[in-house]
Amino acid sequence: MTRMTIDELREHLCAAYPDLCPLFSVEFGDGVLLVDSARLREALEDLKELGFDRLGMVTAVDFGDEFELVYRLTSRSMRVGMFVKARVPRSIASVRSTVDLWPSADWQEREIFDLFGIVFEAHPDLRRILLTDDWVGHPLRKDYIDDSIIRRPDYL
Amino acid sequence: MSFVWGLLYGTGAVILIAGGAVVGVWWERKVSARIQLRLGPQQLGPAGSLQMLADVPKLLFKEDVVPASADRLLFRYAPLAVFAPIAMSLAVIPFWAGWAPLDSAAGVLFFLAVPSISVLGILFSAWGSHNTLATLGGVRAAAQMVSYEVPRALAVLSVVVLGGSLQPSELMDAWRWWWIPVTLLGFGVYFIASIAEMNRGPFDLPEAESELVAGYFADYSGIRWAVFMMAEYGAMIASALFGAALFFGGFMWLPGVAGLAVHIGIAALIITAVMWVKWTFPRLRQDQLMTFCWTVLTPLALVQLVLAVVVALWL
Amino acid sequence: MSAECRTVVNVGPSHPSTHGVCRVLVELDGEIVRRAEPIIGYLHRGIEKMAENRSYLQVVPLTDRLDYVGSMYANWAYCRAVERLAGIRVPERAEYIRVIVCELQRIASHMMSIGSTGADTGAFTAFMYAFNQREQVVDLFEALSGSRLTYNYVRPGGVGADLPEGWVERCREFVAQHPAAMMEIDDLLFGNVICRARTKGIGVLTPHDAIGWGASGPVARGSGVDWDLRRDDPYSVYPRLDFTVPLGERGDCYDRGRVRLWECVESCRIVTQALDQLEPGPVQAEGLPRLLAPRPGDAYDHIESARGSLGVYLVSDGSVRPYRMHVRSPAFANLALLPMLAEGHTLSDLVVVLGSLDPVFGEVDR
Amino acid sequence: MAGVDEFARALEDTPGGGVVLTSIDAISNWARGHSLWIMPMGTACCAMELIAASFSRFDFDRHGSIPRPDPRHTDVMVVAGTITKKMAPSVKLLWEQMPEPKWCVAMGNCAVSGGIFHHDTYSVIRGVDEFLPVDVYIAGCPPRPESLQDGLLRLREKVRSESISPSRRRTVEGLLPLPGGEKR
Amino acid sequence: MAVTRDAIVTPRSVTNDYPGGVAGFVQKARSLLTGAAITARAARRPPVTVRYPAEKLTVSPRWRGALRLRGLLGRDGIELLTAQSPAYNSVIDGLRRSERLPGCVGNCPANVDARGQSFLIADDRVAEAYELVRQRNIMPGVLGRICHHPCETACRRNHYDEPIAIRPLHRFAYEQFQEFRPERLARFENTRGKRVAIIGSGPSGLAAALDLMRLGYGVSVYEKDAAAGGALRTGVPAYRLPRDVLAREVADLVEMGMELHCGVEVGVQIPLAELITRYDAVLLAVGLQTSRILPLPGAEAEGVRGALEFLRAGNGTGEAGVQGKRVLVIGGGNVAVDVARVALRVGASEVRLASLESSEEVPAHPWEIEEALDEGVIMTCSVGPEEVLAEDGRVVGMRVRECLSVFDETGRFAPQFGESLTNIACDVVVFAIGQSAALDALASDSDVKVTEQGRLVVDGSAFTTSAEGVFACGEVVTGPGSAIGSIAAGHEAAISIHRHLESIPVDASDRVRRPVPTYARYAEVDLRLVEDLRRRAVMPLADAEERARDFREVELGLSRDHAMAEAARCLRCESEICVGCTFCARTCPDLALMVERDDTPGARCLTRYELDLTLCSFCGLCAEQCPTGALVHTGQYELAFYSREFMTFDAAEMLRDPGGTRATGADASRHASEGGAAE
Repeated sequence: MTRMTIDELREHLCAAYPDLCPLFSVEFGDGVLLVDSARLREALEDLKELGFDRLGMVTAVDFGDEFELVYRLTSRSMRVGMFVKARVPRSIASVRSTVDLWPSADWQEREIFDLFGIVFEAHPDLRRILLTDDWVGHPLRKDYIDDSIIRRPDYL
Repeated sequence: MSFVWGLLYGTGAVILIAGGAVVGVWWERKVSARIQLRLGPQQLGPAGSLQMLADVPKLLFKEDVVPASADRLLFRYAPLAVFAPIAMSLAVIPFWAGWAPLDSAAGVLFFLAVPSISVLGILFSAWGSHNTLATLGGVRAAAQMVSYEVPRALAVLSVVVLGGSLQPSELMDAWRWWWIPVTLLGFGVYFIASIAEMNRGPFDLPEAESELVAGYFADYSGIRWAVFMMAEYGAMIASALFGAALFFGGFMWLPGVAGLAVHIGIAALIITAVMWVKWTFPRLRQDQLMTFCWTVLTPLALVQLVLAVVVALWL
Repeated sequence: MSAECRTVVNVGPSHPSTHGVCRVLVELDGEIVRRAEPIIGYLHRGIEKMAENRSYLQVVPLTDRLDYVGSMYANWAYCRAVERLAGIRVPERAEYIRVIVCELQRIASHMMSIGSTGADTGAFTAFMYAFNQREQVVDLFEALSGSRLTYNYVRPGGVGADLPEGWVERCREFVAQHPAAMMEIDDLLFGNVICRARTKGIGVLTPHDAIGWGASGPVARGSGVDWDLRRDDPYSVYPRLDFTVPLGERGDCYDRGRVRLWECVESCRIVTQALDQLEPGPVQAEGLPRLLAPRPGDAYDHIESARGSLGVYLVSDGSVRPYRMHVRSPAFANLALLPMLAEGHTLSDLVVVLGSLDPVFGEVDR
Repeated sequence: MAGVDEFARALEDTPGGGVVLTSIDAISNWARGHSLWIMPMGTACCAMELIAASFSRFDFDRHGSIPRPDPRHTDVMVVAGTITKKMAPSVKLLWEQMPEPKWCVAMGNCAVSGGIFHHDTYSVIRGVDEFLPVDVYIAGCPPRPESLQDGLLRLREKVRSESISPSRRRTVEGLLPLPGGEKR
Repeated sequence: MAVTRDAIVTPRSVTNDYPGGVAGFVQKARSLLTGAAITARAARRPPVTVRYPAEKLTVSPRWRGALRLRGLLGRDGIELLTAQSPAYNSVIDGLRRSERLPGCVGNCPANVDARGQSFLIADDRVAEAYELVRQRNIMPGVLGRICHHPCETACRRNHYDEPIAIRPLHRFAYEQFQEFRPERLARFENTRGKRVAIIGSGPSGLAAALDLMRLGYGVSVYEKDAAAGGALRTGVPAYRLPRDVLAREVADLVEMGMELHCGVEVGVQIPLAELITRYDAVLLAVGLQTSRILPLPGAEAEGVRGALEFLRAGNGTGEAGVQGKRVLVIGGGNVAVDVARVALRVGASEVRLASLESSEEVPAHPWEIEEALDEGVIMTCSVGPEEVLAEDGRVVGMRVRECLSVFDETGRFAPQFGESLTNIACDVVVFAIGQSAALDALASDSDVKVTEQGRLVVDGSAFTTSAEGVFACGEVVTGPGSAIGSIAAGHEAAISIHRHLESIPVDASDRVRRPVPTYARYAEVDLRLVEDLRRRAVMPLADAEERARDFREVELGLSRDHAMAEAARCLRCESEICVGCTFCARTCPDLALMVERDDTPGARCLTRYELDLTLCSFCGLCAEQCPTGALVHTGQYELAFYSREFMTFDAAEMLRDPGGTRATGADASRHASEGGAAE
């Protein structure tokens, strides 16, 4: 199958799941589906159904009060990739795991748990992965403080 | 008297093995270097030939580490237990017409049996180190050495059948040049089995660098480790000398000292071939190693034996 | 045998065959691996955190240290994300140079991987031969960028410097002799009966698992997953170049290794074509500010690195530093397969399987 | 090292033993200097150059240095690469497994001071000398293989000041002769 | 291995198995032999090993080894470009060839050494700076006010924050020079005994005059107006260039030996032919005198005027007859802006600029437009004049047509007009759309040929006209341009005259027009991040409301402190002397560099330059962006040290050429001082 354009993807998505359609936007040439964290799981299931068979990347961004979870999905059959984004509040940073949909989420979710402290419910083995088990804090949070960090001064 | 002889002989064997190991290690480093498009040791002496003169004293002055959790007795004496049988096996190698240091009537048997005792030493060291990887290495070594005894013995047996004697000197007297084509297959088996016996690549599983780091001698340092290395090279030298004598006639080609030189020359060629093989081929896996021994090597040795028997009878 | 009787062996974190600092906790039943759990993070240097306090240009040297066997890839992936974010158009010559260096980098990186297949199985000489080829590429890169390993060559908006004089000829010389050298290594290693015995049927990865676990690059292609970003999500000038994507059938270590080997041959073809099509011109986008400050937003871009699809996700808040950088590392995804692949094989096979996944821990741990 | 130390002490106590000790020192230092076997503690980028240093092109073996993966058989630990907080205990353990006398070479700026990872990061140890006694520091990111070889040749100079007797060891600083003065 | 390249074709599937049975066994056995053969063959090949350290690999010239400084502020001086006129070009060419030409110098038509000026001013040697600049820019006081400063466009500092205020520094130098003036003006004698007549005292004529005087010729300048200055006097408004400044600069030239004949119109009072016979050479530097007026319907109505005439009237008398009237200026160039601003000053009630180009494309300098807008000029962009609306022969307005685009894709002038028409009400229309020369009277009695379009026939590179011994330069040759461009042309013409008079043959390279170097286009710098002390000195301006009423000077000049600080900002590009600009330290991702400097005038020096080798990641970004080229990588890679303390290189260490590859750290020097005692 030839490479699908963003517009074709939008049409395809809208035809299959009309409720997801208004959430779809295009940013820097990539399709983005911005969903509510409550509906995240549902949307991901739908997209898997649609043919997005690879979960290339899961990561999170710290936006102060909220964390944004970013899922990068790729479809081999449609030859197209897209993002799914959802924001979770910092106070209850928890979201349903996607390991059962795509096993590749396993380590990546562990990494997010490790570095951001976002809890993935129903993850089979949610432990720290990169840091030592006794590490305190989640370094990629913007408010992470560690005495051992020597800040590089602002010097441009 | 025999005690004095034994002492003399023992000293001689140690010196021979030590010297052989020194030369052997240098030679191996050179051979591997050339195969790998390198230069190898270069700084000390011509072509780096004195490199070992630096390595050995260094190991000598190295701290002798005994791990806290080790079985001290086994750990300390295991290198000797590995080394001694190898040194002993040198005794029966015929260097001169009608002469071997220990020209026993069961000399060939002695040569086949005694080095195998070093398996015990290896097991001692593996167990004594109290280290999982070392233990794995030791167990591998035991299995491997015991198994490869069989084809090796069978291969040697074909020469014994032809010569009709187990005494090395007599065997050498009986040796004729046409044995070479007859026992060529046997030599192949002997060669491969000997490599396995001395735990060298591609059969170096007990000390597999990429798997077990250093295997059974992983915890040895300094001179004790050097003894292990000497044992390895000693086994190589012994096997090569013995093989050169039995399968290629050794000193039989030329009279006197020249014969001895030929003998050593053939052995050196064999040793070089051993090194060549090591630096060319990948390592086998344990199960493949055993399968190879029992399904390929042993039948081949048996074929050789049958061939030798047929030839011997036909004569 | 019950779990209590199993031996637990700790392979690593400094072990000759872990290709860096990986620790594999292995539960052995005799020599059979019942469970292998990679413990990573021994090289977690916090590059993603560091990038948040460096300007966009200053991040480039950091990306060098991600995949240190193939620095050019991380450079490029990062630069592509920056370019996407800041809307920079890269001059054509720069794109060609990027393709050339990245294909050479693929050769260099695969040489490391193929060589270590040899080292893992005990054929050290093959490693040396492969490394000799790698050294030649490294020499080319040194002439180009002035560094042997951390090139800092691909920059946002182009490349660091134009090709030096005589470089194209040297490069042609290299790619002319490389395939034959590869065939020699093929004979020495993958043609060898022992090596075949050690790699065939070991660590079989099914296509289904490969996709589900997000495997990419030679690991996925070894399983017959026909997916190569250079062809399937074409970027840069790859659509103008003709190349084959070699595939495996069984998904075992042998196929993975040999896919790499043939990819090197294909890389030579690509480099030759790219050199033919190379035309003079600028190598840096014009009028690039010293401090990039892209508009707020996020961008992701990926390239096919030697290990698979290497993506960089950048978030900008409009300042001169990235707000967040995340590296989608193929080695990380591939390494996650290890427990599945190693199970049921012997300890000796474990190192071969690990080697065939070709992890680079700078990239895995970031 | 206990046995050797006792031997050395005994020699020192013996009249005339000092001369013997001096000559033994000369031999052992010469031997040690020319047989620096490497414990390749390669963690990151520098490990690649460490590998390259012992491979065909640069061939460490020419200097009598060979890499051995087993700490017990080695004399020099070459710390090549970033040491993270998670990794440091392992490095320390391996260092402790090495038999005396042993030396440590910090190869590359990560091992020297954290280098590029000195600032802003939470997980990197800023220099391996925080927990190991480093003898030779090699700057570079990564250093060339020759650079490492040069570092080991510098170390060889340093080893000359060793003694098997603890009382005779001296610390050397600032001894960095130029290559022209050396015999090869 | 005897494999040809064609034989190697990538299979679609890489999997291959041994055949079963005996064939497989044979193949297996053969594979072992093949392997052994490969290693055996390898053993016969020569090793690839480098016998380090006895032999060393040649590292690539780009090798990013340890860093080194070539020169240091306070220790090394920079090269001032001080050659005399004919030699000056070769100095510049030499620098250009070695890629060491600073952007400011290269981009200046006259190659004024702005770098040297900044160096001298920051060093409190202002008079020297003035004289350095005057070599090429004959009237720094004048150009320091009116120049369009291409130098600042090419200033490397654009890359980091804002360019150096080179033009204000010219002016500052001039103002400071006034103190030294009497004792520093030397008279040039006519040593060669040859005389040159120069017709026109505009910038090009005066530039040629000064150069020729320096070369030892006697120079007479003929000016048809009452005072010298040419377009500088008649065209440039007094609020930009006070007349006394111009007069003093001209007076300086007269004091240096220039003969000035004002009020003499050649061609009317003296025939050109007479000059040709009286002088050894004649230079026509008459400039452009008439404005172009579009032949639109109604263009002959009263109230339609040309820009030059308007400016001449406005500048000369302060009265242009537009008191209380609405003025519409057609054109978007600098002349149009000048007209508009003059019109305001002479009392126009409303001034409107109508340009063809859109507001982004207007050719006038943005700062000029900004000042004009401040003063109350109204801008109407993207309109093309269609028709002058007149009632009773008097202008009442202008009909303009919407202009869609001015340039086509290739950048040629090809305006595209839309449909919509607008009427702009006005009383006076001033066309500022171009100028042309008026040569008829001048050339009528000589051999100098003039084309039918009224242009001189001139050799563009040698500045010779069709008559022997008659040269031409300035805008009459090049067309409308800048003052500094005219000065550059004057210098070139002087060289040409000198050649002619001394019969120096012209070789081919001299005939080739000097290529205009291209400098990097700088993107807008994000000034949010720039500290105040790195910012460009702001030129104080007179209050917009106040200044718009009369011809007071708008720019008030830099104070001494500001000027010193500004000059100290100069990066001294390509001088290979580190000036402590700290950009290496700022670019370094690892903070391995520490740079501090002292800016005391007269004692500027670098107080600290440290390279912490332990932090350096050898990424090369610092040397790459070093503006001076002082910071360079060495091939040195053997950087082994016994102690971390020695790994920080101070300035002295950085200055030492390591020579070879062996690291000479602090250790080595210490070792040397101990005389190898440790051995």
